[in-house]
Amino acid sequence: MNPLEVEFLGVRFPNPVVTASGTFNYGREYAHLYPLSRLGAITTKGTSPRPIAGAPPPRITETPAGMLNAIGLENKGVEAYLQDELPWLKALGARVIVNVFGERPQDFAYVAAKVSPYAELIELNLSCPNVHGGGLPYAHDPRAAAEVVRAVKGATDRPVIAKLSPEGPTLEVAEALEAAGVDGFSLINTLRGMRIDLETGRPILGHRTGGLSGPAIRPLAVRLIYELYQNTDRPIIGMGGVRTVEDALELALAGARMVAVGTATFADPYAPIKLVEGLERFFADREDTWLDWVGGAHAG
Amino acid sequence: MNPLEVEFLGVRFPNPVVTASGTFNYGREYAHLYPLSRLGAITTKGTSPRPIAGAPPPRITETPAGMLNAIGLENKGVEAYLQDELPWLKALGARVIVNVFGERPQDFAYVAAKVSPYAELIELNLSCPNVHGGGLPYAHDPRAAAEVVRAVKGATDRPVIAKLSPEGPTLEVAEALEAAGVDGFSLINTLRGMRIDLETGRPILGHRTGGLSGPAIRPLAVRLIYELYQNTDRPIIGMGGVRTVEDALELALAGARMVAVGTATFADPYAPIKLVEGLERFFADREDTWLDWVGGAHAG
Amino acid sequence: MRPWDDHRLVLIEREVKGDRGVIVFDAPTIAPLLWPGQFINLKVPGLLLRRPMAPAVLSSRLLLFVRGRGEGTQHLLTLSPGTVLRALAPLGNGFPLPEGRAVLVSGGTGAGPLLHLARFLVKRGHEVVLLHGAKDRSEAFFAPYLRASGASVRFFTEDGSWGERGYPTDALPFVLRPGDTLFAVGPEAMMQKAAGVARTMALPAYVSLEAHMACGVGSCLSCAVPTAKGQRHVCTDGPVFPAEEVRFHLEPA
Amino acid sequence: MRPWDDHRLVLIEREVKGDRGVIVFDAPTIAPLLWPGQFINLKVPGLLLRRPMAPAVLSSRLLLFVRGRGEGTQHLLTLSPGTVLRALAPLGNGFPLPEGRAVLVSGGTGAGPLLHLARFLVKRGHEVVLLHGAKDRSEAFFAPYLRASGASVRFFTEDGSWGERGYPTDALPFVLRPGDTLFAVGPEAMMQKAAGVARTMALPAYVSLEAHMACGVGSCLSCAVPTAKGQRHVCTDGPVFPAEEVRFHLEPA
Ligand SMILES: Cc1cc2nc3c(=O)[nH]c(=O)nc-3n(C[C@H](O)[C@H](O)[C@H](O)COP(=O)(O)OP(=O)(O)OC[C@H]3O[C@@H](n4cnc5c(N)ncnc54)[C@H](O)[C@@H]3O)c2cc1C
Ligand SMILES: Cc1cc2nc3c(=O)[nH]c(=O)nc-3n(C[C@H](O)[C@H](O)[C@H](O)COP(=O)(O)OP(=O)(O)OC[C@H]3O[C@@H](n4cnc5c(N)ncnc54)[C@H](O)[C@@H]3O)c2cc1C
Ligand SMILES: Cc1cc2nc3c(=O)[nH]c(=O)nc-3n(C[C@H](O)[C@H](O)[C@H](O)COP(=O)(O)O)c2cc1C
Ligand SMILES: Cc1cc2nc3c(=O)[nH]c(=O)nc-3n(C[C@H](O)[C@H](O)[C@H](O)COP(=O)(O)O)c2cc1C
Ligand code: FES
Ligand code: FES
Repeated sequence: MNPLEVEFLGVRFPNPVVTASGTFNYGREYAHLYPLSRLGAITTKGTSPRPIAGAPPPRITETPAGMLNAIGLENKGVEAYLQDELPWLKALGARVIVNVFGERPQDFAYVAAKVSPYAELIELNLSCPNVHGGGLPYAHDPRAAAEVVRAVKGATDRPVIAKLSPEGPTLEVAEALEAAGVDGFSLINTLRGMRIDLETGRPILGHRTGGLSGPAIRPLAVRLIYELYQNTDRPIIGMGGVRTVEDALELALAGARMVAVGTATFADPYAPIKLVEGLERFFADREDTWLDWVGGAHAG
Repeated sequence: MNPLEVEFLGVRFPNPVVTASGTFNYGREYAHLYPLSRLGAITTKGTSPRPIAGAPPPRITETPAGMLNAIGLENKGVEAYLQDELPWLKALGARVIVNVFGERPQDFAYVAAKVSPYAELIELNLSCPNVHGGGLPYAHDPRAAAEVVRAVKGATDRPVIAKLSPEGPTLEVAEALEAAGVDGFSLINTLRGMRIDLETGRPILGHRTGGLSGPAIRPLAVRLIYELYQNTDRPIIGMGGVRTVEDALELALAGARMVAVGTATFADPYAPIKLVEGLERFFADREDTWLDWVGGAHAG
Repeated sequence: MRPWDDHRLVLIEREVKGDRGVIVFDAPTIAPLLWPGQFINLKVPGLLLRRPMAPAVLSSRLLLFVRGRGEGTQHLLTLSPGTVLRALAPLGNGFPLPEGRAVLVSGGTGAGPLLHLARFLVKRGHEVVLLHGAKDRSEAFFAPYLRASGASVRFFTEDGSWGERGYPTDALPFVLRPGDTLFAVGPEAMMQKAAGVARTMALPAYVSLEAHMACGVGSCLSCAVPTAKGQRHVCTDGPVFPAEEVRFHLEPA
Repeated sequence: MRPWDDHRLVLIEREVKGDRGVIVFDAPTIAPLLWPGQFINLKVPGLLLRRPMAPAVLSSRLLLFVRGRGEGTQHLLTLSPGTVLRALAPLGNGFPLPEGRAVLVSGGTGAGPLLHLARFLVKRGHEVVLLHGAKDRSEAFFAPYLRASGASVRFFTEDGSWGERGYPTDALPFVLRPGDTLFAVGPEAMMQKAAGVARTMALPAYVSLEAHMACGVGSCLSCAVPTAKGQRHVCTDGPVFPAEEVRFHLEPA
């Protein structure tokens, strides 16, 4: 028996390690380093109906134990994605979680429908701005977010997970999404931060603010996963500053059934595969399995 | 002319460096290291009407570039504070910002009235739970927070600043507090996080969650100060991971008129005075002053 | 006594076996100030918070027994000779002096403060017995340091692989006699057991508590422990407490 | 050509003057792979993100000109010989080979990739002219490394304290002749000026752009720059671009 195997919403994954959306693009850059099928799954770069050019440079900057990014959702749009990437990824034997977003609920639904034949799971990025909700992210508005879920659920038969933001009323949004029929959750997305350049006196990022990720936010991820786990019985993909076996197990104890590696991949492109191998070594001489750890901090 | 001098709500401070509440107690522990009057001001440990024993141990743990604390608002109550600490601090020539909190608005008002003769400013800690609002912190409820401000404004003639949380609807709360007559703001308080011990499988902190502080949260502080500065003309005390001259100037550019040193004092008890001296050296051979930097990132 | 300050130390020797280590610092400004049982709050490079440590004093040097637990202590064990560190010292209350003979029971890195006490008392003409317990022979390399204290030293291991088989607390009833004072520093279970033996013999007993600390000097209130006399703060009210005041079962493991 | 991988480097020499430095690494697995103008993404200990650097190659070694700007580069300048680092390499496109003579204009640490190119071309029998500009004599210690390239080298400083007074771009109209190819790496203003001179003489010109990078390999999309041909990513489409495609005025300072 494989102690790392995970069943997640009816899909079997050989291990719980996935890449975090936006930190692995569509996988192509790393395919020569290790077989992408060795990872639990690849979560691809957030994809929208049409190509988006993204934010002005600079787009990233380092912070204490973290980084800020304002990529501005750059992506080449679902058509190019379907043509260039998805069939290739499938042919490699990789399992794919497709991260989708749009301006309106029907945009999410449009992308979800298109990619469904290739996607193990559909992940909704609710941190993108809701253009009809005054530009505030969907993640700040339980009702608007629920509309997205309803639209997507009507457009695909793949399981749909919603990616939650640590900003806004996270648990309230989760509750509304459950009512709207969401199948699972992933969290956390980044928190908006800023760095100011002392020489120019101006924000460093072209977009001024950017999303904070990396080890700095891990304690927030653990807390939010822990709280969400107490409030739902839908499965959770956890993320936020994960690199080591210890980090992954900490998120599992909090309640994450799978874990994503994001920023760590920039520091070390082998980070996701090293985590798989590390977990294999960890469980090799143990009686218990990964799933025994999931939610363990709540037991008793 | 002293390039560090700051006028803040009618009070003159020799420099903009204050200690962050809860990281310097009432100052007594550090009085033998340097004259407390050399600091811009001492913000004292959050004080409530009656003594509070606080949370079960462990109360702190380190995180990447940060720490979690769950002290549980331990303090010896305003009577002991008035007797043992305030007159002593005043006699040393220190300027004192008194951080107050309570369960109900009238508790805040009670403490504020008592300490007013000794306080340069009254700082309201709105991150404490509102027992009549379901235990959610005041900082999550603009209306309840505004009630606190109204109660305190009616009980003291000292300037009143509200300490904002990065959780909850920060700017909405700030707006409601302005309408209620608050004189200024300080931010950011900590963000709730968690660490889980892999050996016990349980949250490390006795209180399970704790507040994240330190350099890890500085980008969040900069962003929130920047946003608040655009939305208010009341002065701001900024805090969150400040240690160096560069950190302080970054918060000033974002909009902080004064800056507080918190967690850094645990790493180095001389941190606040080193920041004062560092700023003195920085401005010694310059034409401009501290106040010229305040809000500089918004200019033009 | 000079109040605490931030002192400079230089790592001059290091012996590491597995997750245990003995580290010697040159610390001429701390050594004369540190009373047995007091501690230092040590800045480990790369970490935000300091780590409390209770070293022994050897003339102008500090000797630290370290167990690599988390990031801080593990990193400490990798530092090279020549590394310059900083430490707040002297902190905490320290041990009271006994009237007659002192019986010391140590487990793990509790050997540090008790080695300090043993040397201190032997120099002042006290008779000192030190019983050190460990799980296995992983701490056998502590032995020369403890023997050099001049105390009469016995070693115990659970598996008998070094010294006598068993727990030091098993031997304690046969060692303690009227007039003795007990000092125990180590795992809570060991200190509780040792204190229990002393209590049945109506002997004074002191233990040293651990707590997660941020400041180490009384300002952050992170090191609170419940005691029979109400809540106390380990960094200023302790780390040494009369055993009868300690609520062992309430302490975290 | 082998695709990029994560390689091991050992710092073997370091010369630092003020905020500039020359660092030599032993990097036998990178050196043979790195085409002039390509870069490496270097892991600096203690920092989360890697830092892009364009070194020169000296047989099995890499030579890096470094300017301490922020935390990463400043820390890099303090590392001791013997330090083991990791770098993703080889990354980016590199320079195209010129037909005839190559005229190189470098400013600051732009000297790194151009030294690499100069050595590469001289070895292949090209005539190479290298004009290096600096503000003052703070980079004078770069000179021996640049001279050893075999190119004909001239130095310029704004204040005349080292080499000729003025800017290399002022000399450029007198140096460039038909058939030459221009390569410029340095501050944007310098590259723009140099490219302008080449354009008026209808000569091909290439420049190397900088961008804040996270991955360095094309996955994070952080290094986007607008060009005449639409948005490009510096780490994979560049860092070398034909000068006429670059929108200099849009770049951050
Ligand atoms: C007065 C005093 C004297 C001490 N003297 C020594 C000594 O001489 N040698 C020595 O090796 N250790 C000593 N300790 C314990 C030492 O401070 C901790 O082991 C250390 O702080 C753990 O840091 P870390 O980064 O390695 O672990 P962390 O990553 O912070 O934690 C790792 C594990 O250690 C536990 N832990 C963390 N801090 C403490 C703490 N302060 N007390 C108890 N458990 C803790 C955590 O619960 C966790 O399980 C002393 C502690 C105190 C309070
Ligand atoms: C392809 C390429 C090759 C390079 N080759 C060299 C080299 O050989 N030697 C050398 O010293 N430097 C080189 N650089 C620049 C170097 O990467 C940056 O100076 C470095 O990343 C800054 O890191 P830091 O931590 O010191 O500064 P940070 O704290 O990250 O930033 C400090 C300052 O530098 C600016 N900055 C940060 N990153 C970059 C960047 N990537 N490009 C431009 N400005 C930046 C910021 O705006 C800020 O003002 C190269 C950059 C690229 C893209
Ligand atoms: C450069 C970058 C780009 C990202 N792009 C996306 C995205 O397109 N869609 C999305 O849902 N999350 C995106 N994220 C968020 C990550 O998927 C992840 O939730 C977050 O970074 C926390 O994990 P980490 O700390 O391991 O990076 C991005 C993060 C980074 C750093
Ligand atoms: C141990 C500790 C105790 C604190 N106690 C209080 C408090 O009593 N009242 C309050 O308003 N803020 C309290 N804070 C928050 C700080 O004042 C400050 O807002 C926060 O720590 C961010 O600043 P820093 O990153 O510099 O520490 C406390 C913080 C810490 C670390
Ligand atoms: S450690 Fe800060 S009060 Fe004891
Ligand atoms: S640096 Fe990541 S895509 Fe260029």
